[in-house]
Amino acid sequence: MTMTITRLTIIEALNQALRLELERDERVVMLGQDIGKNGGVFRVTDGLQAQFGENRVFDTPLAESGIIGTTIGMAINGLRPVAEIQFAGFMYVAMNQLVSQAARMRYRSAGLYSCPMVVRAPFGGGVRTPEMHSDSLEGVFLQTPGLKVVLPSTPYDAKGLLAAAIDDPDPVIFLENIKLYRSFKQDVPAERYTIPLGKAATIQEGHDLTIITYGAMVTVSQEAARQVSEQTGASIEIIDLRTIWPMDEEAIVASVSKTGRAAVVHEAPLAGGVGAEVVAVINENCLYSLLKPVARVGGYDTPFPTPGLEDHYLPTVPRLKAALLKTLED
Amino acid sequence: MTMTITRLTIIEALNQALRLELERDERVVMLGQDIGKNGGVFRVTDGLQAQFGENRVFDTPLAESGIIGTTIGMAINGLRPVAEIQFAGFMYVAMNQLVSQAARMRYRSAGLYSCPMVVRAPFGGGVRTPEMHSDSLEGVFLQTPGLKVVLPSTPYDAKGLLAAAIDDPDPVIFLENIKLYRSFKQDVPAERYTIPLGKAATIQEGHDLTIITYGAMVTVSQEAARQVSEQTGASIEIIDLRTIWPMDEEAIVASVSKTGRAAVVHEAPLAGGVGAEVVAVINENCLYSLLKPVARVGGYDTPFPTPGLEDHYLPTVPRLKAALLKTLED
Amino acid sequence: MHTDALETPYQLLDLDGRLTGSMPSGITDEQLRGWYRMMWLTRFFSNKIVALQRQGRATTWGPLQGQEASAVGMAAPLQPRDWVTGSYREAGAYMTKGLSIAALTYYTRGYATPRELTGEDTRCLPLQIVIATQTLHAVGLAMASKIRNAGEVVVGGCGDGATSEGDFNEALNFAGVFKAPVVMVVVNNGWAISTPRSKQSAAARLAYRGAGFGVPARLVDGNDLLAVFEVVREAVDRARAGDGPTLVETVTYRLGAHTTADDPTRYRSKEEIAYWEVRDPIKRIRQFLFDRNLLDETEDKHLVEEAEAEVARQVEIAHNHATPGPDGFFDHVYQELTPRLQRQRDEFQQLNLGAK
Amino acid sequence: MHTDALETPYQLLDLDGRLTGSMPSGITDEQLRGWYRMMWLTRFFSNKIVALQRQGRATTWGPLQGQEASAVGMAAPLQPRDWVTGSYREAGAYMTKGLSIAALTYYTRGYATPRELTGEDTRCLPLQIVIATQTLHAVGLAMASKIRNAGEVVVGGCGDGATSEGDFNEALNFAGVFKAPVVMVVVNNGWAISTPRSKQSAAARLAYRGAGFGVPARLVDGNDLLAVFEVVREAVDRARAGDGPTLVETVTYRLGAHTTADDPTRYRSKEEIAYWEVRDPIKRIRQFLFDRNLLDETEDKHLVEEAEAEVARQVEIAHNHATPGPDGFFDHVYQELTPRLQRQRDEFQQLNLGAK
Ligand SMILES: Cc1ncc(C[n+]2csc(CCOP(=O)(O)OP(=O)(O)O)c2C)c(N)n1
Ligand SMILES: Cc1ncc(C[n+]2csc(CCOP(=O)(O)OP(=O)(O)O)c2C)c(N)n1
Ligand SMILES: [Mg+2]
Ligand SMILES: [Mg+2]
Repeated sequence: MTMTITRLTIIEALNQALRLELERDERVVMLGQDIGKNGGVFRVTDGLQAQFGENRVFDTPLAESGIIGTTIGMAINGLRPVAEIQFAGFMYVAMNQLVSQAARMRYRSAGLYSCPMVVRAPFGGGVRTPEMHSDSLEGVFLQTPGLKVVLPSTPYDAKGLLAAAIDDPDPVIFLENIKLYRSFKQDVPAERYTIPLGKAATIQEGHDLTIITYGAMVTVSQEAARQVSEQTGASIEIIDLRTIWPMDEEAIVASVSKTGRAAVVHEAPLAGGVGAEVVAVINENCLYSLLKPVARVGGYDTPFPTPGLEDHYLPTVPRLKAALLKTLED
Repeated sequence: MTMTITRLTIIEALNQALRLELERDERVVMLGQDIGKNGGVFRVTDGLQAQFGENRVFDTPLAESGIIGTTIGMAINGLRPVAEIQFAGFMYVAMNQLVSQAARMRYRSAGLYSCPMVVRAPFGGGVRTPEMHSDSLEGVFLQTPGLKVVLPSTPYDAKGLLAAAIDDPDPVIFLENIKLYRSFKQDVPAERYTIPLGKAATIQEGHDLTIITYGAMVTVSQEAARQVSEQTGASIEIIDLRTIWPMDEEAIVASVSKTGRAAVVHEAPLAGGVGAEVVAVINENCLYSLLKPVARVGGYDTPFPTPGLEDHYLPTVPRLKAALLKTLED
Repeated sequence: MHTDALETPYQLLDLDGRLTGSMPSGITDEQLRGWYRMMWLTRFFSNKIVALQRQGRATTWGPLQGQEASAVGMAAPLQPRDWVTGSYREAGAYMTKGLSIAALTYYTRGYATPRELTGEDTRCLPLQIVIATQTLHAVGLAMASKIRNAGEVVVGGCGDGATSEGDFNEALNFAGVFKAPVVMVVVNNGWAISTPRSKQSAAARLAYRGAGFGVPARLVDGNDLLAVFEVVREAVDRARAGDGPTLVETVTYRLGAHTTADDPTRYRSKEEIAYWEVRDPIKRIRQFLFDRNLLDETEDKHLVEEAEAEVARQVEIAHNHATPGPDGFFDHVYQELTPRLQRQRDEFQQLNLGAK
Repeated sequence: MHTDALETPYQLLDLDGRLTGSMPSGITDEQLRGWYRMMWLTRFFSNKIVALQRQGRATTWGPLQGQEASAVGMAAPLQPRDWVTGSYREAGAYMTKGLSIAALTYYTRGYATPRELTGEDTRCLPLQIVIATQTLHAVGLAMASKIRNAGEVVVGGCGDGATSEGDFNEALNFAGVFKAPVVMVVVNNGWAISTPRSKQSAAARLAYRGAGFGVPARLVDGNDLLAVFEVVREAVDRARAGDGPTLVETVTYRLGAHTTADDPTRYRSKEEIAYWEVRDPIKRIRQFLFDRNLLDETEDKHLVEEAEAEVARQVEIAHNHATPGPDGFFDHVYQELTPRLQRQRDEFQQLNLGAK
């Protein structure tokens, strides 16, 4: 068997992943608003209903709690449902079903029932969407045990992580950054493969400073790191968390213990966010290696702004650069 | 005018605060499940409907999103509603109305409309309640800008903070710890008074270590501090945050800069919780004063357990003591 | 769409246990006696947990005394492959579906019932605390049955208060849209804690809700075992035949407190309770069985005593069953412990050893 | 409770603009012409924003072409003290209520409209993006009116898709229970993005929903301005008189795309669009006005041109109005900046200065 490789966007990679899962496991079904004929508002499910029929891929009424609540029932009763929430910001509407139900069914039933289900949702700023369409929710799910939260930043990762999420015996929130959806292509094998949940990727090695990030902030981090390295000669390591929860603490601690300096970067608000948790992990495990405070760069602690102001809100290369330079000071 | 002072439980102090607000401001109304005739399942609103009538204090249908959604409308249209959610865990049902609506109405309307409203809800463990009745949600609200979050630990504070919350021009989540409800009495003036939101209280001064805590963990902290001081001679400062958001960072930073050691204690899960944010604040502002990693003591990162196991889950005096002793080591 | 049938609850047995309609077909004498016994088991069980709670040996409990006909009638028509979902007050339906009293009792000790005590999966989702959430699970289970072409039917129970939650209405809507094989049973016991049915909705009947979602609805006397059984069986048959969901409102009454933490004298009258005591569902079916000569005083006495003893025996089993270790709350968060949870568990164990 | 009136949409004007019932009382000719003009303003405005969006000068926009009769008719019966709440597609109702086109346009530039441009409060809650949430706000506004004895009535608009959300159903229920002075208007335009009305609910009519919540319901031809006006006015009068809420379903059609980001050819047929183009609400009222001699070709031409010019003028105002500074997103989070937000704003400003 020869390995076929094509250059795909994240959207195409996700579509391919979903198609492969539908093909290999008849328990896999997909549901959501406008995912059938319309292929989803971003076309991630394009063509899937045509290929697999309305029994496997279907539109739902406009009700997020209804989608997640019925998905739980389907997951318990022998299916592997993949639900789409049209934009992650609308997961708040279904928050109770996610947090008090999907996340706790296994716990509540002492393992008798479980929810092998995936909830996909686009999120993220920089693309001028209406209110609540850009919000990053991953930080909220740190306080709601029982869920896994995955957030890919590349087409290759997107495909492998989505397959792993559908395979996973527990409920997985799978957050897809809108800005990255079509922003670049990458070589992706046509075959099915999985990338284990809970493992970060070191996408650039270095020994002076560690950037811990994920999602759309990976490219921002790469660019800021490049400029700072050029300017100062510093060697910067970049870790893409990929899975927010469970968090790959080992990777963070190993890297920061080595570099002694760190910055954590995300779009979500700072307060109680993933960045706060990363700082806390560093504090607990490698405080004595720290030469400078960990820089926390993220969305400000305001609601996600209206489209006209969002570019100022999102962490930018200059803002991150300033933080890196400060952290690299003696 | 002589000052009348009586010894009250938190329940009684809250009841008094609500009564005073209903008396002085006819815009104040109260709504929730079973708050009328029944006086609320914990009797916080006992007698208020009888005194102020069904137009001011009324029961609602069993629908949390309905309660918060209509409360928003009432707040916009000239009232100062105080909504009760029967247990904080059920705020997840209304999460969307809280986060995407109450928290953003001012922002969205550029200040034309606002939501001067209070959402009261009991929470907290140690009293053998059913599932979702004990969960601590304050950490979730760190990631949802536009809300204020208040969490009193004494009858005196409860009364003054509730009055301030009702006065506040913005939506306030007011979390009432069930275990503290009737656990002790305190001198409380009969008159109305307010305690400013956003200000922590230093309830015990010290110079060797700072405990940052709130809610039911205040007494646990006091006891652990007492024992540790006795055992080691260490002088321990205790800060009761009282308002979780906005957080009194100044108080935290000033204290930890002085003591060089800190522990943060709460019932909520650790990941992305208030403790993580406190550690991040310390990291950013007084890392160089830190002699040891900040100890984070909290609920474990599991769902709140069934009643039979909850005492093992909640931070205890021995667990906190161990953390304090470790933090006090050279 | 909306007829008289939704004004007057369907009844087969009047207050004196006299058959006022025609007997549902195909019910054996053994079944009748079995359901009657199940109603007693339900009552004894509920009362027993109340008593244990008073002794500090059970957690907060919501008694279902007075609702036994609805509880047993809604689950009696089901096959083993079918599902039931319900709130904390649906224990009688779960017992009828096959869940053991021991399994239910263990839960009231404050622990999730472990697999070895649950025994074979009886397809009863854990008693639900968060009001109305399980109604969506019911519809999801039914959608899966339909997708898998499995022929399973779901009975989704909830209270009158639950109908006010968005989830209940979304559940009805999904059930209608997907023609899910589900029977949504609203056990209208007159109260949601202190909130009377009349303040829960301006509609005279909760069964009216069906039409708005294209779901056929039935209204039934919830203290009439035969009527509940017949109405639910018809709905189950329809569902299994692929004809979609039904909404059933059973009109009954909670004779006890909302829970062991509730004081109902604050909000309801003695007269109201007296009115409903006359309508006790057990009395009614008992009289019917006597009139039909399916039971006499001696047999009844024996059956009742045996039921009480059986409850005691099962409670004993549950109370003798081992409890989880102090660190048991780390189990079943995920299928496998995550590294962080493993570390927290290790720390916990070390601390606990240290404390000893 | 559920009659033929809920099967056939109430109509006053047939497709040719002929009056088929009796003219609603007390409408002046000026009002009629004013509403007709408002329908044109609505259409021109919506089309203008679509055009601006194509040029990159407006954010995503949901056109309301084809829905002008529902938009204008639902707000026309209101007094200044009354309220309207609606989704992104209710701009026409807001304009009818008095909100300026300039204020609405400014919003499409990607900023919250500032106070000085909004002018006097017209009591229109910000166009809502999160489906159905505003229906509860509508009921809350109405509850406050009742509690304050203020005599204000609320018209709460939403789409057909919104009726599937829990919030919409909770809103109906609260409205019924509290007899709130609110008119819940469901603008059923046949689609929720690509999801047809028939897949949104198994009920033939969304107006059936009312009975389940004890809320009287009306079904009306949403492309018939006079019918919508009459039905909503009756409901508003009832509400103001203390007789409680009404649910109104207006049957209309979205002639354009869901939003500027949508491609409707993926999910609906040309035939369907053609069917509805014949039913254009503007055509119909125009013919009526011509038949009544309230308008002739010259006047109409002038009115239409003036409306288009007025939209252009208002858009101009909005586009000339100053935009917030880059740090504007720190405003209005709370009434006063918190210390943390003040610090973040300071940092932001320093960084921005540094970057210059
Ligand atoms: C979402 C949610 N809100 C509130 C509660 C608190 N609560 C527990 S039982 C109950 C009343 C339920 O009434 P009903 O649905 O009629 O069931 P019943 O208790 O009468 O069986 C309430 C409000 C809860 N458990 N869940
Ligand atoms: C809670 C929520 N879920 C999903 C969406 C995405 N969305 C935007 S418009 C829309 C369809 C709305 O349909 P309808 O209520 O009929 O209004 P219309 O667009 O037809 O005016 C959807 C699903 C949203 N904005 N909010
Ligand atoms: Mg009830
Ligand atoms: Mg629509």
